[in-house]
Amino acid sequence: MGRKVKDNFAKGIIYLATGITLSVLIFIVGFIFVKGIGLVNFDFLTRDFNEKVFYAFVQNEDVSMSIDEEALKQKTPFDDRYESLIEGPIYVDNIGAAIAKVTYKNNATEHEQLVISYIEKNSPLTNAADSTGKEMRIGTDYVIQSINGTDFEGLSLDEAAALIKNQSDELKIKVVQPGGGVKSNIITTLYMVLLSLVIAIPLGIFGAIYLTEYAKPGRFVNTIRFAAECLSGIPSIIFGLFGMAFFVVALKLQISLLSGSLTVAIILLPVIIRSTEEALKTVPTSFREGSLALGATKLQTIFKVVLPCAVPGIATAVLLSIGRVVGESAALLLTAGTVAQIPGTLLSPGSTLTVQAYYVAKEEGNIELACAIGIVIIVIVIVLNILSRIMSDKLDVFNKK
Amino acid sequence: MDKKIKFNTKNLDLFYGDFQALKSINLEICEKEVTAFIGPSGCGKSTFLRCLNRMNDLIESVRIEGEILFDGQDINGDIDVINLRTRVGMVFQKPNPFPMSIYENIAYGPKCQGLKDKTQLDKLVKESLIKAALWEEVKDRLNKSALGLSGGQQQRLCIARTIAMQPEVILMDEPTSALDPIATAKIEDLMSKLKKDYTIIIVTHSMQQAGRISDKTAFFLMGEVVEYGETPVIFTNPADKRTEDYITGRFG
Amino acid sequence: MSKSFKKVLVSLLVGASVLAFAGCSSSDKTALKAAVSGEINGGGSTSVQKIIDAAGSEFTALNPDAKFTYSGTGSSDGIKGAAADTYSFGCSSRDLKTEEQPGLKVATFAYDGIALIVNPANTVTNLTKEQLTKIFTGEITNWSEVGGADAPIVVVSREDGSGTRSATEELLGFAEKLKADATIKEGNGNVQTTVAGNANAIGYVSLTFVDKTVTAVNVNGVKATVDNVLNKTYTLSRPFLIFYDEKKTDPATQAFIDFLMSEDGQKIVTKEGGITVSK
Amino acid sequence: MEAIKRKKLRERIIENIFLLCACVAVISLLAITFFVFYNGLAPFVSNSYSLWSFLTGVEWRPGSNMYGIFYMIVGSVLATFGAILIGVPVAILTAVFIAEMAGSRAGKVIRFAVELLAGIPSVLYGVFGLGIIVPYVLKISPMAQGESLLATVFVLAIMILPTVVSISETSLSAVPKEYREGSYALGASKIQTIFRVVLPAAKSGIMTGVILGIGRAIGETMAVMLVCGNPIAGIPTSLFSQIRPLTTNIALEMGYASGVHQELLYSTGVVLFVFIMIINFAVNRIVKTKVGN
Repeated sequence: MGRKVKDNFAKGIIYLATGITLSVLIFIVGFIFVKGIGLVNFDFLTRDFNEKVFYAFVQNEDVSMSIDEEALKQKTPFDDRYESLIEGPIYVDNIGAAIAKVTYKNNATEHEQLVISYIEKNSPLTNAADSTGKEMRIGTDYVIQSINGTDFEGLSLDEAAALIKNQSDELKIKVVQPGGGVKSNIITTLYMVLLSLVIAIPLGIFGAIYLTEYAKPGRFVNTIRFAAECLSGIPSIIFGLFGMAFFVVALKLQISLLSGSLTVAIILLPVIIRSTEEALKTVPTSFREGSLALGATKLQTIFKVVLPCAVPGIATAVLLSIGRVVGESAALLLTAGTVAQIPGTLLSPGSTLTVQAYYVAKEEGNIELACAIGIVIIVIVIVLNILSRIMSDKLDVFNKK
Repeated sequence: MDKKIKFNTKNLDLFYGDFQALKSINLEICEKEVTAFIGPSGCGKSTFLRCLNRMNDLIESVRIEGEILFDGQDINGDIDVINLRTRVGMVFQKPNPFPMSIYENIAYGPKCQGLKDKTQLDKLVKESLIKAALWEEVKDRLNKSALGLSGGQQQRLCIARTIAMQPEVILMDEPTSALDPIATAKIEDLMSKLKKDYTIIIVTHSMQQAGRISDKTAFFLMGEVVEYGETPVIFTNPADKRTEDYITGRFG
Repeated sequence: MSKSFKKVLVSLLVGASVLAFAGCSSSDKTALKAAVSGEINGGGSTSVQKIIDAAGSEFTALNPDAKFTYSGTGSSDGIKGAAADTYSFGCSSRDLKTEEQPGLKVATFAYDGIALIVNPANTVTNLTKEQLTKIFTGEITNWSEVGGADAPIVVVSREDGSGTRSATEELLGFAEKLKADATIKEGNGNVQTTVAGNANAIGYVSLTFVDKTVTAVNVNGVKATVDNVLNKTYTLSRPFLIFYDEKKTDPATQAFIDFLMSEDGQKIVTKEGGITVSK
Repeated sequence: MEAIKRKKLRERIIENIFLLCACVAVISLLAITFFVFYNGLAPFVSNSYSLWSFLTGVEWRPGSNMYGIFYMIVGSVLATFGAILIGVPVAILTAVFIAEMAGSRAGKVIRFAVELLAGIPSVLYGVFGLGIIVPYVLKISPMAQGESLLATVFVLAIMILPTVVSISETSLSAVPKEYREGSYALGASKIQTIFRVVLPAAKSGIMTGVILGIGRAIGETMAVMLVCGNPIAGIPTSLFSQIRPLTTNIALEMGYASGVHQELLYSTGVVLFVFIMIINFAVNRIVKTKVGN
C-alpha cells in the first residue's frame, strides 16, 4: 500500500518539525533561565545597576546593641550572588551598627570589603546627611570604605572597628550603595513605553481614523498604506540612524529618553496605523449607515459605534506595540544611550532592559547577567501575551459568539 | 420485487457530548433506489446521512452506538474509512469545488487512490462529466478554474467528481437548497438518470422534491424515524398523525 | 464604551505632561552649599572607562547634586560627540588629528600602557615588535612560528573608531594594514572577554583592563607594567585626553575636569592602573 | 440654530485634528524615507565616492578611504538564504501541525509557545547564540573562531520561526472547512488532504509569512552582531568564514563615523531599504494575485 507508507512518512516529518520548533523554544528559554536564575533575587530587582559612592556625615553618639550576640550572627543581609562572609560581624556602638568583612566575587573582579550587616533603630546612621546637608539613607549591605579620610583597605575587622571607635566628634564616612540590580533599567523601560505610547497612540489611531473614515479612497490613501506597510518592515537600525541624526543632533535633544522614545514612537506608527485600520475595516458599513440614519453626526458615529467595535483590534495593537518597545534595542542604542540609570530629566540618557542585556553581553561578555535580565524581559513578554489574550476576549463585544 | 439491502442500521444512537441527536434508528435502505430523508431542521436527518460515510468522525465530541451495516458489514467497527468513502460518495449542501481547474477537481479522487495514467484519467473525467450532464458546457475549458462556474454547474461538478470515484452509493445533503429552480430541476432529472447505476440517499427540505424523485421516504423528528415507506404511501396517507401534520404543513 | 475610551486617552496625556514637568524641574534644584550641581554626560574611549568611572563616582560623592554618566563608545565618537555637543565632555585614548582640534579645549589627564594580551593557556610569553606587526598584518599565522603551540593565530582587533587601535597600529607601524579576517570587537572589555574565551586569540587592551583572565606578553623582553611605561623601557603607551567644546562653558563639566587634574583625581588615576601626569 | 452651528464647528475642528494626526504620521514616515535616501545618495551625487566601487568593493577600511560593501551584501544574502532554507520548512510543517493535526488543547499550547518565541527580543537570541551556538560552531569549525556564517544562519533561522509559523497557521485555518470535507468525501486521507488541498489553498498566506520572515532576517542587527564576527573584508568562502551583514555595519560604526564615512553608512542603509522595498513589493504582488483569482 504505497499511500499508507507515504502518509506515515509525511506525518513523521510533520511531528519532527513541530518537535524541532518546540525543542528550540524550550532550549532557548531553558538556557536563559538556567544561566540567569542564579543572579535573580530580591536585590536584583530592587537595586540600581551601578553602585553609588557618597560621603555620609554622622553624629558620633554611643547606642548600645539591643539584640544579643547570637541574634547579630543571624543577620546576614549580604547579596549571596557575589558576597561571602569571612569575618565578624562586630558591633560598633559609636555608630550604632555592626560591620563584617566579606569577599566580593563577580565575574572577573574579586576583592574584600567592609559591609554594614545590622543597624540599630536609633543608630546615628539613620539620620546621616550628605555634604549639602540633604538627609540620606544608609542601609544594610552598604560598603564602608573610609572614615575621616583613613581607608579601611588592608585593615583587619578588629583594627577597622577600633579605628571607628576612637574617632571623636563628627564622622565623615565614605559609603558605597551596592549595585548589581536592574531597578533603573526596569523604570527606564517603563518611562520609554509610556512616553512612546503617549506620542504614537493618538497620532496612529487618529491618523488611521482619518484614513479610513474621512479620506476619499484613492491614490493618496493607497500610497500612505504602502508607505506604512514598507516602514513596518524596515529594520529598526535605520530608525536608529534617523533618530540619532534628527533628534539627537539636529534638534539638540542629546542622547536621551526623549529622543529614544520619539524614535520608537515612529517605529510604532506603522504598526498602530495598520492594525487600527484593519480593526476599523472589520466594522460593517451597515453599522455606520444605521447610526447616520438615526441623525448622528459622523463624529458621534465614530466614537459611539465604530470605535467601540474596533477597540479589541486597537487594544491588541497597543499591547503589540508595548511588546515591540520592550524588545527594541538597535534604535535605542544610538538614541537613548547605554547608561544604566533612571533618567532624571527627559533629556538625560538611560538604557532599557533589552539595551542593558545587549551591553552586558557584548561589553563585559557576562552571559549570566544578560540571561538574568532576559528572564525579567521574558516574564514581561509572557504577562503582555496573557493580557492581550484576555483583552481581546473580554473586549470582544462586537462578535461575541 | 424485494431489492438487495444496501444499508441496514440496528438501534443506532448518536451523542454530541451529552446531547443525543439520534435515538435507536432502525432503517433498511435498498440498492439502486432514491431514498429521501425529510423532517424539520435539527431533527438529525443530516447527522444520520453523515454517519453512512463516517464524516461525523471529524467532529471531536461525537459518540456512536449500535450498528450500521453496509453490504452486511458494520462500518462502525475498525474498517478502512478511506475505502468506505471511495464506495460511499457524498455531495454537500454548498457546492465546494477545490480552487483548482475543472479537470483537476474531477481527477483529484482517482489520483488520491494512485491512478496516474493520463489517458485513463482523461477518459474517466469525460465519462463523469457526461454522466453529470456537464460535459457539453465545460468540454473546451477543462483547465479553467472551477470557481468560475455558476452555482448549478459547480454542484454538478461535485457530482461528477464523486462519480469519478465509481462509488456504489451517493449521499446528497440538501444538494439544491443553495441553487435556483432551473439548476435544481437539472440536478433532479440528473438524479433520476443516476439511480439506475447508484443507490442515492438524499436529505431535503422540500417535500415536493422528495415526492418527485424518491422511491422511499423516511420522516425524521427529534432524532427518531417516525415513519418510513414508499414515497406515494407517505405522501397520500401517512400512518402516523405527526407525519400527516408535517406534510400538510400544520407545524414547523 | 466610548466614554471609557476617552478617559483612557485623557489619562495618558495627563500622565505624559506630569512626567515632562517633573522631569525638568528636579535637575536645577539650587544647592545649599556652593557644591556643583547639574548633569554631566560624557562619552568616548572605552580605555579610559575604569579611570573615568572611578573619578566620576568620587566626584558625585563630593558633590551629591551632580549627576555623572560616561558611555564608552570609542575615541572618535567622543571627539564627534564633544564637537556636536551631544556629550558634555569627550575622552580619547589617542592624539587628536589636526582637523579634529578646532573648537575643543583639550587636556591630558593620564598616560596608559597598551598591553598585548593572550589567553592564559598560551605558552608564548615574549614577542618582538616585528613579530607583533607580522601577526597583525597576517604574515605570521601560526603560534608555532613564534615559539608557541602549533595552532592558528586568531587576531582580535578593535572597531575603526577606537583610539587604542590607531595608537597600537601607529606604535607597531602597521596602520591600515590589519589583516582582512581579523575579528572586530567593540570596546576593551569585549576584546578582553574574547581573548579570555579563545586559547589561540591575541588582542590589545589598555593596561588598566589586564586581570587574571588574560596574560600580557612582554614586548621586546620588557614586562608590561606601569613602572616600565614610566621609565620608557615599555614603549607602547599613549596619552589619555579629555576635551569639551570651548563655546559651551558648563560649570559642572569644568569642575569635574579640575577635580580630575587635581591631586585627588590623579590619586584615582594611579589607583586604577593609569600613569599620572602630575609626576 | 446656535447649537447646530456650534456642533458643526466642533465637528470641523476634530476632523482637522484627525487630519493633522494623519499628516504628522505620514510626514514622519516619509521623512525617514527621504532622509535615508538624501543622506545615502549624497556621496555619489557629489561623487566624493563612486557608487560602482561602493557596491562592488570587497574591503571596508574607512581609515584608508576604502568603502566596499559587496562582501557585506553577499554576507547578508547568504545568511538570510541559509536561515530561510532551515527555518521555513520547519515553520510551515509546524503550522500544519497546529492548524490541522493538533487537538484544540495541544494546538493552543503550541500556539502560545510560538507567540512567546515571537515576543522574545532579538538580543536574547544573540545572547543564546553567543552562549551556545558560537562555542558549538567553534568545536566543529576548521577555523579558529566560532563567530561565523553558520552561527548567524542558526540564530536567524530560529528568529524567523515564529513569524512564519504564526502567519502560515492563520492562513491555514482560514482555508474553508468545506474543502477538507470535500476531499475526505472523495476518499482522500488526512495527509493527502493537507498536502493536495489545504496547503495549495493557503499558498499565498504562507508566502506572505515567508517573505515577512525574510524581511526580519535581513533586517536583524543586534542578535547578528554578537555572532557574525564582523570582519573588515572578504567574501565568505565557507559556512565557517565570518561575515559582516549590512545592518551590523551600520550599528557598529554609526556612533563614531563622520563625513563621507557617515554618509556611506547611510548608503548602506539605502541598500538595505531597497532590499526591503523589493520584498514588500513582492508581498503586495502576491496578496493581490490571491485576491485576484
